[in-house]
Amino acid sequence: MSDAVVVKERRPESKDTVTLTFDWDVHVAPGQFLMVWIPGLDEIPMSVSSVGPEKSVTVRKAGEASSALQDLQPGDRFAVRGPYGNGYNLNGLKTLVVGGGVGMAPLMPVLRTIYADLVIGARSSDEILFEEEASRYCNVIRISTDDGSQGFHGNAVQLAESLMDEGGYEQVIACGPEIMLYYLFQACERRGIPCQLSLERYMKCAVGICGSCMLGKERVCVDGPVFDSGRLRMLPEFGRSKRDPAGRLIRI
Amino acid sequence: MSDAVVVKERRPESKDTVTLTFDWDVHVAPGQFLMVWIPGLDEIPMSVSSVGPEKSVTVRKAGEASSALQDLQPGDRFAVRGPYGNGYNLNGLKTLVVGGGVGMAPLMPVLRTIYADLVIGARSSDEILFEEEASRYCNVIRISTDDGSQGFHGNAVQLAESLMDEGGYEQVIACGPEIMLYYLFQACERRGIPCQLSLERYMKCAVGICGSCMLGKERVCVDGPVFDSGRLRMLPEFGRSKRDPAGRLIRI
Amino acid sequence: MTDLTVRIASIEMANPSMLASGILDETGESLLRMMTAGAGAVVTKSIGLAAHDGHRNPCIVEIPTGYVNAMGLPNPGMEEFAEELSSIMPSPAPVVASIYAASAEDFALIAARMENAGAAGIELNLSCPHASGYGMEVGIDPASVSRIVSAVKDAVKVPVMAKLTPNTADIVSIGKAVQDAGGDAVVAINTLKAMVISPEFARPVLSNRYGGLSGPAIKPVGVRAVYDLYKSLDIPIVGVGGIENWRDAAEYIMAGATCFQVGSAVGRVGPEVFKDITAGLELFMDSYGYPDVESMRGVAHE
Amino acid sequence: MTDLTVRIASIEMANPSMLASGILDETGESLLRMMTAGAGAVVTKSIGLAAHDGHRNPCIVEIPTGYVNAMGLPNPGMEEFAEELSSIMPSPAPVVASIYAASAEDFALIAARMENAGAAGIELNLSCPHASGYGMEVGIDPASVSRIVSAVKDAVKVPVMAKLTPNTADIVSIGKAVQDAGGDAVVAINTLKAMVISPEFARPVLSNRYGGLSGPAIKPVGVRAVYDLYKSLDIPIVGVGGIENWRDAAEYIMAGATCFQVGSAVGRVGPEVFKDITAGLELFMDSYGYPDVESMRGVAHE
Ligand SMILES: Cc1cc2nc3c(=O)[nH]c(=O)nc-3n(C[C@H](O)[C@H](O)[C@H](O)COP(=O)(O)OP(=O)(O)OC[C@H]3O[C@@H](n4cnc5c(N)ncnc54)[C@H](O)[C@@H]3O)c2cc1C
Ligand SMILES: Cc1cc2nc3c(=O)[nH]c(=O)nc-3n(C[C@H](O)[C@H](O)[C@H](O)COP(=O)(O)OP(=O)(O)OC[C@H]3O[C@@H](n4cnc5c(N)ncnc54)[C@H](O)[C@@H]3O)c2cc1C
Ligand SMILES: Cc1cc2nc3c(=O)[nH]c(=O)nc-3n(C[C@H](O)[C@H](O)[C@H](O)COP(=O)(O)O)c2cc1C
Ligand SMILES: Cc1cc2nc3c(=O)[nH]c(=O)nc-3n(C[C@H](O)[C@H](O)[C@H](O)COP(=O)(O)O)c2cc1C
Ligand code: FES
Ligand code: FES
Repeated sequence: MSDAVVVKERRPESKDTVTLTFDWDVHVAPGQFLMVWIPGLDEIPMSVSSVGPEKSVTVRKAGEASSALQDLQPGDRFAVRGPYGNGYNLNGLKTLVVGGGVGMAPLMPVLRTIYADLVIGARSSDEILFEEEASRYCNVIRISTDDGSQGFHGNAVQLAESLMDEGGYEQVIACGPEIMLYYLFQACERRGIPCQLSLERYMKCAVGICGSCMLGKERVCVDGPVFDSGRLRMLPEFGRSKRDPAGRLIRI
Repeated sequence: MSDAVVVKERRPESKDTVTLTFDWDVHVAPGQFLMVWIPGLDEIPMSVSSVGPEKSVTVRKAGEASSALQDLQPGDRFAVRGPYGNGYNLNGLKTLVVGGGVGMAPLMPVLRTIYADLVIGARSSDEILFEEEASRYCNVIRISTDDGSQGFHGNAVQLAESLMDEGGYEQVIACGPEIMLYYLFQACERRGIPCQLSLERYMKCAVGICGSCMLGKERVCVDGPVFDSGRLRMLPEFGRSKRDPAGRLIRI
Repeated sequence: MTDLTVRIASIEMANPSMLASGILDETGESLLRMMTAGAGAVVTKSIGLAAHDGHRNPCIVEIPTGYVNAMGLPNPGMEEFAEELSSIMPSPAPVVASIYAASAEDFALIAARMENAGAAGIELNLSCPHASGYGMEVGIDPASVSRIVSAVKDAVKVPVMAKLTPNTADIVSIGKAVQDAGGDAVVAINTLKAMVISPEFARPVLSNRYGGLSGPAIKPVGVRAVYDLYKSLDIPIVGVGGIENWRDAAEYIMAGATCFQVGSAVGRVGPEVFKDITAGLELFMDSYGYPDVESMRGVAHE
Repeated sequence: MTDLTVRIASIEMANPSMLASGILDETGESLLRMMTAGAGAVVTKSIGLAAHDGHRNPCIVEIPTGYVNAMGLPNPGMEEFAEELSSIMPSPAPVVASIYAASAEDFALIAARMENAGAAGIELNLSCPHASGYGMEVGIDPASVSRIVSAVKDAVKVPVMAKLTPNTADIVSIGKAVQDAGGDAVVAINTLKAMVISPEFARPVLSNRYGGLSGPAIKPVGVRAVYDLYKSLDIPIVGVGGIENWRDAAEYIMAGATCFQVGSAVGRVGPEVFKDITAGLELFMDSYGYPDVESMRGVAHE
């Protein structure tokens, strides 16, 4: 059953994204996620953006539940269960981290743990997440915006490719929209660089029984959400199709 | 649920008593007991007479279930659950151990653990239990038989009293028929010597919920079976009355 | 100050926890001990006309999720138990006498004897699923239930509550039968029909083969039963099944229970479970702004 | 050599473990994965006429004794699922299609489509306790059950099994209705009616409020149901409810099950549970002298 937690701090991160912090005394590994219950409304998956004794989720307004979650104020209660999923495998390899949009959320605990260079991708300068905090951990931070309002004018994959071609990276760790991750994966494959990508699918149970989150033969909730290159190669659905809540196949 | 165990060795101890050994990898403290299931027949409480990795029960023929248990041969199976109860509190006090009949069973693990002098009571010489093994642990062993066929002619309490008057004992640890324990308790009280006595009541659940084993306000299965002088003083039923399986009061 | 007192019909309790029937309640002294342990009221073992040994051992199986038992209604019989009861009167907390019988007349007879011996209420065990000829057969038939409740109501002045079995497709219609026959409260739930088999011995473990499941396993079933009953009944509901801590108790109260009973947890946790639950509830009510138990009752329906 | 193969009606299984309906069985690839994990057969998610999202989240609650779920029968609908099924035919292990519908005619229609897509058998979900208008209401009424079984038997050649709800006072009479209507097997049990309430939020956790209890909590209830059915039926029984290890499976087989299904344990233990159970059973059968599963079936009745 979910644990009730209390919003400690509500921190707007960008025009559509808010971080909520709360005390919750459960061990969480970087890359794991929670099921967040907004009573009366919905229960939705959210990555953990701080994994210390004080936890946080960083929520982008996507629809009804994420908006309601964003609107919670300090002192308000919501409920969480988990943590779920495998998380990133953090090792000593020279790493490039690539975060697209709110995909930065599960990457923050990674950046706080290992040394890495970072690409942050956003649509526009007012949607760039965590640049300031990340600058405390990373020597190299590069920004890309689709509209060119800040940093590299283009997408995060193009920027990451140019870094990869210079940097001698031994792995890429990333999270973001699936289409970005798909091209990033192709870019890594071409260069023979292994990657770990955190994916999303529609989640109901999060404990690996309902089958809602299937990606090929993998359960994103338990076998993922992080997949490495070896497993991604076996997943022809990746970047191509997903399932709706009824289990119908839809093109991405 | 009970664990199935296999009889390793079947050792007759006296004309009506048999020890069965079996491997069972569960920690048992001296004085604790098991519920022993003889499938198709009954489930009865039995003290553990060896508490090492190899366990044993020492069974006196009392009726149908104990007879059937005695008749098991090496390789036969029965089942046990537990251990239950509190066991003896083993400390550094100078101790006199008093065992009446099959009451010797829970005392053997005590004698293997602490230094103590010992009184073994039996009706007749052919019912004396564990004399040989005990002689390996105890400097002083005295025997009483009701019929005088061996050792002191009289009961164990009389013999224990004479030892207490010589020996400077700081505590008495005992198990045996309730009537013996009752008089032993009186003898200890007169001399101001604390005692720990293991009692019996009709047991059904052994987990402290059914109320079958009540002795005053105490559950013999969980709060006992070992009671010290302080608690015995609060139990006017001790030595006087017990309950039948229907919960009716019967005089002892 | 949080007020933990509750009233179920005319029975006043210092706190909403009750000892469930069949648990350490066959002797006067064990009932007193449960009051000292913190039970706001106690229910006796189910008492019949005559003494009864119950089923042979094994009559209980411990499993990770609770117990499966087939005690078989052991009891010393109405007369001997009435003496036991009188001996502790006046008692520090109310005693509800649980009774069982094979006919409405016998139910009435035993109830009257228990009232006379000091019982503050009567609980009808209509639901024991493992005593053949008694219990289940009666407890799933609204007409029989109605007959028994009426007969007992005519025989005693103290409140009469009927304990319901969950082993039915429609517990609400049984609850309604109790209410329509003048019953003062319903108690839900008794144990679920169950069995444990030993693979090694290729047989059911209980001597009676069949048993009843209790403990944490059945809590979500009990909560739902109380929720359903609360939607349809006007008489109070006593919640029981798998309660081990204050959260479990709060679930039952929010589902609609006026008070609750604790059975298996007396073994699994210990008699201190009564004080633990009450203390936890008080803290919770304090910080979530429930001044009394009543204000928490049924709130999950809103 | 211990022989683990079993036959349920005409369905041949390499071992007696089956994936239960609703568990990782909505897509072809997940069904294949469960076969690779060691399931002797798999049952699909319950499929209806049209696509259905199911209930909103939360639709599952994890509790220490199992799960309480109200998925609400999500499924991509008969046509889309039939394609999914065809895409894995011929499959390395038999696929039984679970279906639900609001009328006997629709049951027959969906069954025929599933047979056509390659299903080796049909499982009728008569028992889902939390989809209003479907399930429970039908599954506790012998006449409706009989009508549905007959209609589906007329529509397909593959074996038809009916999955029974435990939320009834008399599961045996439903089992008999299935048998008398020509059903090839019964499957017992589906989940128990349940509810979980959050004290902090003073409301049921599931968006649907009501849910069904599965996992270890219900094992003793399932074993007893199978034991009772075995006493009265001649058709085979598939046991399901709380099976997590070989001992649990052995209990069901000794109670009378021909084979068994595993649901919640796929989450609580992992997909490797199929191989673990089968390996454990084989060891046990070896040392206790059961040459095949058949020789172990129903032995707890002797
Ligand atoms: C493992 C994982 C981690 C995530 N981490 C974050 C995070 O850290 N921050 C963040 O802002 N978002 C995160 N998301 C996405 C987030 O769950 C959705 O944005 C949210 O569910 C939208 O709900 P809604 O009611 O606001 O929008 P809706 O209007 O209901 O839907 C908007 C989109 O969200 C998707 N969605 C809705 N419910 C679910 C669900 N139960 N499971 C998966 N997708 C759903 C819909 O399919 C749709 O694409 C994560 C998703 C997954 C699977
Ligand atoms: C804590 C405890 C430890 C014991 N340890 C030993 C021991 O180590 N060795 C030993 O030989 N005996 C021991 N006993 C006694 C033993 O349990 C009984 O002798 C046995 O139950 C008799 O069963 P039966 O069917 O052979 O006899 P029955 O003919 O059924 O009864 C004979 C006597 O045993 C009593 N008895 C029967 N069933 C039970 C029961 N379930 N609980 C308590 N008493 C019962 C009867 O009341 C009667 O007094 C112990 C008893 C208890 C309570
Ligand atoms: C050992 C035992 C004996 C019981 N005896 C009775 C009884 O005599 N009468 C009765 O109405 N219920 C009896 N019950 C049922 C309990 O009162 C209670 O309804 C059930 O155990 C569920 O509550 P729990 O989960 O808190 O134990 C008994 C239960 C147990 C475990
Ligand atoms: C998440 C989940 C979904 C389920 N969906 C279905 C279903 O669609 N159809 C069905 O007949 N049973 C369904 N069930 C019930 C299971 O098939 C099974 O009968 C029940 O869970 C008991 O088995 P278990 O304890 O091994 O889980 C579902 C159970 C769970 C936990
Ligand atoms: S969300 Fe249910 S299996 Fe992943
Ligand atoms: S034997 Fe049941 S309480 Fe002691």
